[in-house]
Amino acid sequence: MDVFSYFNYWVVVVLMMLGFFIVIARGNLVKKLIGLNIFQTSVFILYISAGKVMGGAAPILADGVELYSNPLPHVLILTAIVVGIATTSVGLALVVRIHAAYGTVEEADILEQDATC
Amino acid sequence: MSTLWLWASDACLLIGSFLLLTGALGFLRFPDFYARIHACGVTETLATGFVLLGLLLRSDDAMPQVKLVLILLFVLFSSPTASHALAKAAWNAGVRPRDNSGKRRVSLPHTDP
Amino acid sequence: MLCLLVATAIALIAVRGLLASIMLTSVYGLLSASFFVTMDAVDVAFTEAAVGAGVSPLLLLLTVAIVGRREAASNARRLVVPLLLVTVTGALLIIGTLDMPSFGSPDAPAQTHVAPRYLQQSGDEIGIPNVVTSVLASYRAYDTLGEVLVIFTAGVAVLLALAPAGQGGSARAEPPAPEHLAPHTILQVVSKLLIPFMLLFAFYVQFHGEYGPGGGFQAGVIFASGIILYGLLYGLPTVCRVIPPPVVEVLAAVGALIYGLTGVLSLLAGKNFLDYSALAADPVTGQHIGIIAIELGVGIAVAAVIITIYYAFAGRLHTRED
Amino acid sequence: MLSFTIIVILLVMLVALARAFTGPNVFDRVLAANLFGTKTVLLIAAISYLLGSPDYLDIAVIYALINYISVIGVLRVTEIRRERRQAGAE
Repeated sequence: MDVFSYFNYWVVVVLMMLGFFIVIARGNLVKKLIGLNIFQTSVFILYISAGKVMGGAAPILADGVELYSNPLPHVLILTAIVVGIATTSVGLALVVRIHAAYGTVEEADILEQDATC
Repeated sequence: MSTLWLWASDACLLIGSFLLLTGALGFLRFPDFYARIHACGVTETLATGFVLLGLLLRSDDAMPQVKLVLILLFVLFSSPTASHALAKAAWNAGVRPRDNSGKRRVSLPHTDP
Repeated sequence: MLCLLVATAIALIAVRGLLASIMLTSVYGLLSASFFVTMDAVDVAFTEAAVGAGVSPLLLLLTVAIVGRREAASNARRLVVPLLLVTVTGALLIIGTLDMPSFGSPDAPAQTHVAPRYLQQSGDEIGIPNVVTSVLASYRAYDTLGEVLVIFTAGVAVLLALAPAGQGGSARAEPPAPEHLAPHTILQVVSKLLIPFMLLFAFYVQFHGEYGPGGGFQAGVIFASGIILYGLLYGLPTVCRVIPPPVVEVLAAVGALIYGLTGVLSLLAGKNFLDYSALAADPVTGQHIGIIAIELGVGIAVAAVIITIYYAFAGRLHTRED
Repeated sequence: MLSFTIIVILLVMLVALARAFTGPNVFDRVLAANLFGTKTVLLIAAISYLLGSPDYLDIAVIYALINYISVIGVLRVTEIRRERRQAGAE
């Protein structure tokens, strides 16, 4: 067993944790959404890494090619990317509304305003 | 594909790589923003051209060649445009070039409306 | 490549200020697209390219233009607990990865279940070279229908959230007042040259999706990017005149409907929902017709939803200006 | 030669990333992101030749076409902010 066989998974874990850290440690709501994006991308990378076959070609059938990478993760992630941007924009829309209502997008300020009224 | 084409392609890729490196060096070392934009913008178009030309000489299929030519055209259009837009944005935001001493701000004819 | 990705993510944590974060996010998107290319995932890289290069940074930019780019300094004491939490979770996950099959091995469970069937039989059953498209549009068509509906719902949600209050929700019925636009002659001319190519390329991607990388999702995003670029340079009122918001909203629904109706048609023809073999006498031809129809539906829906989202954000930006 | 070019491109990307991280003002970061975009076009084109599958060129075409949208977005944002500043000054 060599180290490189797990390298991709470890990168996924590190990225996931970095995104997670941004989400829980940063107060700015837009920044939180960016962290969420990183988290999401790490999941994409996990799926695509799992689908890769060493020496395989892209899953587009061609003559004379025997080994292909797994097309199933590609399908799942392809739609997930577009769904991801759609859901992110919902989040951003909510941030805009929060800004309109509270005048700030910092979590601490919002909680403070909630506590006072 | 003959060896001659491969040689030519290698030469183009080498020149392109060299230009890329000079551009990166300028981007890293130049003192102010407008100089850096210059380093990027000027070398970038030429380097892109050479690298794409090098790749072009490598292929013997028609479809990739057409696509490479398209890429080259689009980059030649969009890259200077992006530099222009960026310089304009920086000017709008009040970033001003410096003179040689690196301190005093140059007084340029003010083009703001 | 992956190390660069990690470096970008770390930079994202360290950097303060939202505009800088957005730029790093776009770098991150570019890097992950390159990574997908090296992993043979052409279609995924394609989607990431279309989304990450244009739409995603742009929506973030519009939001930041509305809410301001300042970011408060985070309290150092508050960082300890998250750091601890993240480290523990990360360590547990890394222990978990040790049980994973080693990277790229052809006999991992993921590679031996249904994938070989897709790869070996889709050529005969569906008859198109791009396996990703045939899995997306035919074998797993239910799944994709769900995704399209999620995107549609997201568009509706953005409209609900961003429609100005007190106007009954259809604020975009009246186009916003003409805004002052600084003259961008160079940008406008170059973009006028490039936008037709973008739209043309979107159609190429749409209809070439069975043979090469591409399909409705990517095409929709590229088409929307072209329209958004037009809107950025010529102003929201102009682009609203070209493609009125109500039309886009209807089109989003029409796209989802085309998808669903294709399924109903195959139901009426006596096969299962979304089983396109029923659409023509020859099953393979039926599959072709079905896939083209639903890819069209997906393309229309995605493009319309993204344009709608852009309209909503940009409209919000301009109503705040006065 | 092809792999040499790829290594050079990755190196340039690293430089751009360093600039995007340290860059004294926002526009340096935008410039770095833009440089990154052009380099990605080249990288993907070169990789497609290294792996011998011309399908990947489509992705490079996309980037060449729409990468500069975000820069124009930045331009518009700065303009809007300047307009607001002027409106506030009056």
